Amino acid sequence: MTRTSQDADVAFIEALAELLRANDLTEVEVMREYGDNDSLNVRVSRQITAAPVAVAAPVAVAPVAAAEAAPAAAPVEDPAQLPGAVTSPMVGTVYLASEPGAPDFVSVGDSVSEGQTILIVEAMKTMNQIPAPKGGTVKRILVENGAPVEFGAPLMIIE
Amino acid sequence: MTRTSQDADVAFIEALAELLRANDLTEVEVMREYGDNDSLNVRVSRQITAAPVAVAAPVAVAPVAAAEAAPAAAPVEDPAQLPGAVTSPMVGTVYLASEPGAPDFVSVGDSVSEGQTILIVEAMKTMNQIPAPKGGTVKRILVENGAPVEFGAPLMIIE
Amino acid sequence: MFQKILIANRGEIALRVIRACAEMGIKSVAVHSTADADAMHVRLADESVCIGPPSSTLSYLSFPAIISAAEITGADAIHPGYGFLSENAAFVQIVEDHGLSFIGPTAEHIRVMGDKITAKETMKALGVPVVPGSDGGVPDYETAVTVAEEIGYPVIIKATAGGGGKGMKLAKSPAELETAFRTARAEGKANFGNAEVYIEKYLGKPRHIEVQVFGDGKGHAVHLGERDCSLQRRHQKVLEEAPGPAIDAETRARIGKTCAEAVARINYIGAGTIEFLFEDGEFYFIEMNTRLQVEHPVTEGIFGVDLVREQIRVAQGLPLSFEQDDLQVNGHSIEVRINAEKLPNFTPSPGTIGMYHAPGGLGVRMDSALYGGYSIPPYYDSLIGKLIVHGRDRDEALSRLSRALGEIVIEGIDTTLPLFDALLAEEDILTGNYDIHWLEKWLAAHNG
Amino acid sequence: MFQKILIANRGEIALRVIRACAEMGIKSVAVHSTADADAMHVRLADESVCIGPPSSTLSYLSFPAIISAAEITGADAIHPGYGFLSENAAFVQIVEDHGLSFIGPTAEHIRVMGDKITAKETMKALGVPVVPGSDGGVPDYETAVTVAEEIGYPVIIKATAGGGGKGMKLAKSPAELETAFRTARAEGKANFGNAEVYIEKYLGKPRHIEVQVFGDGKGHAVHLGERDCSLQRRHQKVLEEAPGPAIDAETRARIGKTCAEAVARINYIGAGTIEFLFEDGEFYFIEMNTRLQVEHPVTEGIFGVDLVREQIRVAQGLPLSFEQDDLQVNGHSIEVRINAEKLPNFTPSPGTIGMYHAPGGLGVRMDSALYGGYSIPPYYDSLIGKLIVHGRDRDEALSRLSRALGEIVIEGIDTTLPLFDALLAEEDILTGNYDIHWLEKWLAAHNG
Repeated sequence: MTRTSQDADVAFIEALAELLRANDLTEVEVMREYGDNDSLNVRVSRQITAAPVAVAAPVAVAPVAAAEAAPAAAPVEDPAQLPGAVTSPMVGTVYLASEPGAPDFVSVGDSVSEGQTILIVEAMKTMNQIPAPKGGTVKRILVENGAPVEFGAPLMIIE
Repeated sequence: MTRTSQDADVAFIEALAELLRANDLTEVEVMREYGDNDSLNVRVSRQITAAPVAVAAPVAVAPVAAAEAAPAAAPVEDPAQLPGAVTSPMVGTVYLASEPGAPDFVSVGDSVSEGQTILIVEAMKTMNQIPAPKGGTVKRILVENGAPVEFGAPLMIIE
Repeated sequence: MFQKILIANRGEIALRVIRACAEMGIKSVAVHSTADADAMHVRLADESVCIGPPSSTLSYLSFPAIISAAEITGADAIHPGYGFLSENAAFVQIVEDHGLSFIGPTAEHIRVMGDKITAKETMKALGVPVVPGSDGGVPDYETAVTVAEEIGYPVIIKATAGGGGKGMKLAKSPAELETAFRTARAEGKANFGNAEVYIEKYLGKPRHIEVQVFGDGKGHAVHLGERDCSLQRRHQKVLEEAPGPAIDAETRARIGKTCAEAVARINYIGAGTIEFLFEDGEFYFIEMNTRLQVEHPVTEGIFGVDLVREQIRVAQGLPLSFEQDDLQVNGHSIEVRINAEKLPNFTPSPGTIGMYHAPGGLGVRMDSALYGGYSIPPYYDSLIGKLIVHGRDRDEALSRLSRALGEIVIEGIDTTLPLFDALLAEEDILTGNYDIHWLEKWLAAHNG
Repeated sequence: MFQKILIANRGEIALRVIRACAEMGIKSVAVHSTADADAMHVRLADESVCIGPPSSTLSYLSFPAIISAAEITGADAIHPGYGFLSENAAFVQIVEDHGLSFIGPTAEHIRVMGDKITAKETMKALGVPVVPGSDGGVPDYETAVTVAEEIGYPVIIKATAGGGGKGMKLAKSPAELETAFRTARAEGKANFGNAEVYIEKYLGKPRHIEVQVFGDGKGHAVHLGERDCSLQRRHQKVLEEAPGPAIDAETRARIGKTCAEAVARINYIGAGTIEFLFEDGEFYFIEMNTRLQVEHPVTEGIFGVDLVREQIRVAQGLPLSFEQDDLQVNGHSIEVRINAEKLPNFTPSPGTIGMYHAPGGLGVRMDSALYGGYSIPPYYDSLIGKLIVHGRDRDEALSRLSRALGEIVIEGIDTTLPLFDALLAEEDILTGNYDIHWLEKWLAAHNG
């Protein structure tokens, strides 16, 4: 490993910094191994001041997508904050179909209408049908069949 | 590890600092291993102030004087911080004269020369003569005869 | 044996139970509303589940939310803390119907003690002293004379249909009885259309003394002495101590034995508190709380035992870890309740804590879910901490309380801490000379 | 009676003494260097005096600075804490010459116990067991055989002029004695020019057991049992507990009585600790500390008394507030020392504290001068806090320690806290099976 790699490092960190600024992030942490005895750990953070910062919700989608592509990057996605998120109105267990073997209520890509049952949350042996809060297309299903969910947990993205 | 690599390190850190400033960051942390016994950990941080406020030190004297005139006002004067302050080198009791009835060593307005006794601090029955640290004029005497003083307490202002 | 306990509560009592679980090697599950996502009990539990929005009805009081949380986390048992669902018989039934253990008494015991009249009848039948009275209407003055003689003066004559102080007349001596009897009847008739009255022993300056009992559910029970909780404001306890300044060892043994035997006879399981008014050496049953009390730490202080650990033990069918003879009073303990309230009117004062600094050193225990930077949500009880001190005797405990109060820092909100500094300057507090009216009178005199 | 006490110390022990003063209604004066202007002891004392620059020599160790501070504040007495001037006979003399009281033993007792040889001779004469040995040079092998028989094997032969392990030979049995004796003589001759050797009992795996004594200066003294402080790193205690896992009630009573009688006979006044090596049921005197120990809280934990309060009492000529029979062991206490040090090398780690959160709840005591935002100066000892837990038995205390460790938050610096989590995973620690070499060996094995 040569010292000249420092230039590469600086360029790398600079890229991260620009990425931060451009995306209005607060922190990026990178742990990079280039091979034996050759590794780089970087944490870049940025204080977002109280100064008026126009943060339109849709803009946030871009860095989130980026974060998915590079799982090592820092800020964890919170799908509950995404537009179109349907969150669980209760704590319980999710069922995507009305009974074992039956087809799922909805699949990604389906069009749904407002009030249509999209899944079931079971709480205290009661099957609670969860309706779509609005019509749209199922973009993502964020829970697996049989998974436990908390109150407020994101279930689906319908846009 | 050679000394010459320090230049590289400094350049590297300087680059980080510029990067911080250019990108309005608050902190960069780098842990870099270049191989056996060759590693570099750097954390560069930068405080982002609320708004640019020009505070020149001498300006602070004016509000202090104002504070004296209006005792209810906030920042308490610390005479030990004034230029020309002579502070107590020990905890003890101050005597302004060599014995009761004798004239005071110095009075406000007197010219004193470096090393001249300006007062006594008694500690454990020992009379410690305190010399003027430099020549000048006695501007203020900040302690009363017989008063207890802490280490570092301001005794006089000699300018 | 329990592997995992869900705590259906929040704040300092949730923390209290989590601590006992941790010391017993049992995993803990915190449940929380969205308003409590950053709460200390969430941070310190092994797992946490968000169970609903801020409203208690939809979170900490929601049966389905709590049962579901227990089911999805695989908890074996639920500890209810105090308040919320701790004395809800229907909840206990549902917990058990779902194959989970409830850490507390049976639904039946909660039901019996939750009804004041049934509770009093049950306790009386079990030999626990109740306020002596006519046991129903007194038809005429002659009967009133007989009943009053039996009870002993002073007595109070109350309209059966009465309330709010109307139709209540005091007779301090036989000479006052006739006037009191006839006036109470007249007021009852005039105000409630019913002249029937009953007679009870009148208590002028009682203390609130409560006896801690513990049953194993198998006919065995012990008592852990008493607490004096007379210092109350609007029926809210403010400062509690054990042992009671007015109770001697013989009295403690006597009432303790009565209470332990009573709960043993009904196979009571877990912690319970039998509350009494106490005057002139006699106890008069008020009610029984079938749960852990807020002020349980003063009892822990003088007996050196962990009451939550015992609750968990007996809920698993284990015996108590001590016998009556193991329980010897050791010194004196005092608890003060620190509320997020602004004096002098005790106005709720939620908000964000700046610095929080707990008192330390010998004989000082702090039970609090506060931490620096924590935001106290406005939705729940204002109790934010309990300072409990222990000393070899009451004077040492009082000195320690005063010293520890001087160390606490809770920045950013108003608290009831200054009240305790003021109380510790009162001769009556220093000598233990107070009754259930003392604090209200003192507050009226000092806030007027 | 003392009206005002100056505490010639800093950190948690200064706070400890300030707390005792506050509880006794005595005013406290903190002294501090310029580096400690923001320290907790300065904040909590009734008055404070800056006595010098950061260097201890010019502040906490300066006789004139401390005496002057006492004089200008009108203090009656000086409490030295531990370390600094606490065992300085000359300082005690000067305190008394200035008409002030020293809260501790007399200059003479400090002097006697400060010299290892005089201390050992004094203790031996007072009936305290010391390491048996030849009491001087052993001229020839025949004498060595006799002496070794008397002492009992194993024995160690040491060159009188030796040091650093040279000229030290172990004989585990009579068969090994001759070789050991001759080799030690030869090494003594070769290395130090002196062949003379002496013989002592060899202790292979001793524990460090110390007995807490308290004298009233009038020929009366009590003991407060023992502490096991065997877990040491470079002769620094790391974890202490009471009672000692290897000491039973009978052994405690026996060595305690011996120690109390010894200090009573010399009219010892105040707190003292007699340190022993303990092996195979026998005690061997090491030294006596004529002051409060860092680890005194574990003794306070099991006896429920305030040792600083007693120090202040006897310094005023009052009797102790308890008799020997009042002192019954109650449960088990463990203390861990939290140092501002970075593991694994225990590198000092001064700096600014971010958040500080103390553990709370039942049976947990925190003695610390930390607070959120405090800057630990680099000039002094690295001890920043002591966590002391109490339980009904050793297992309960260990569980509580583990639980409490999980609650402490000390941000901004490195501490020795992770060490204790690791120790609590060790079977030997859980069973109390350790000696004075255990921790060093464990650290070597885990840091290698």
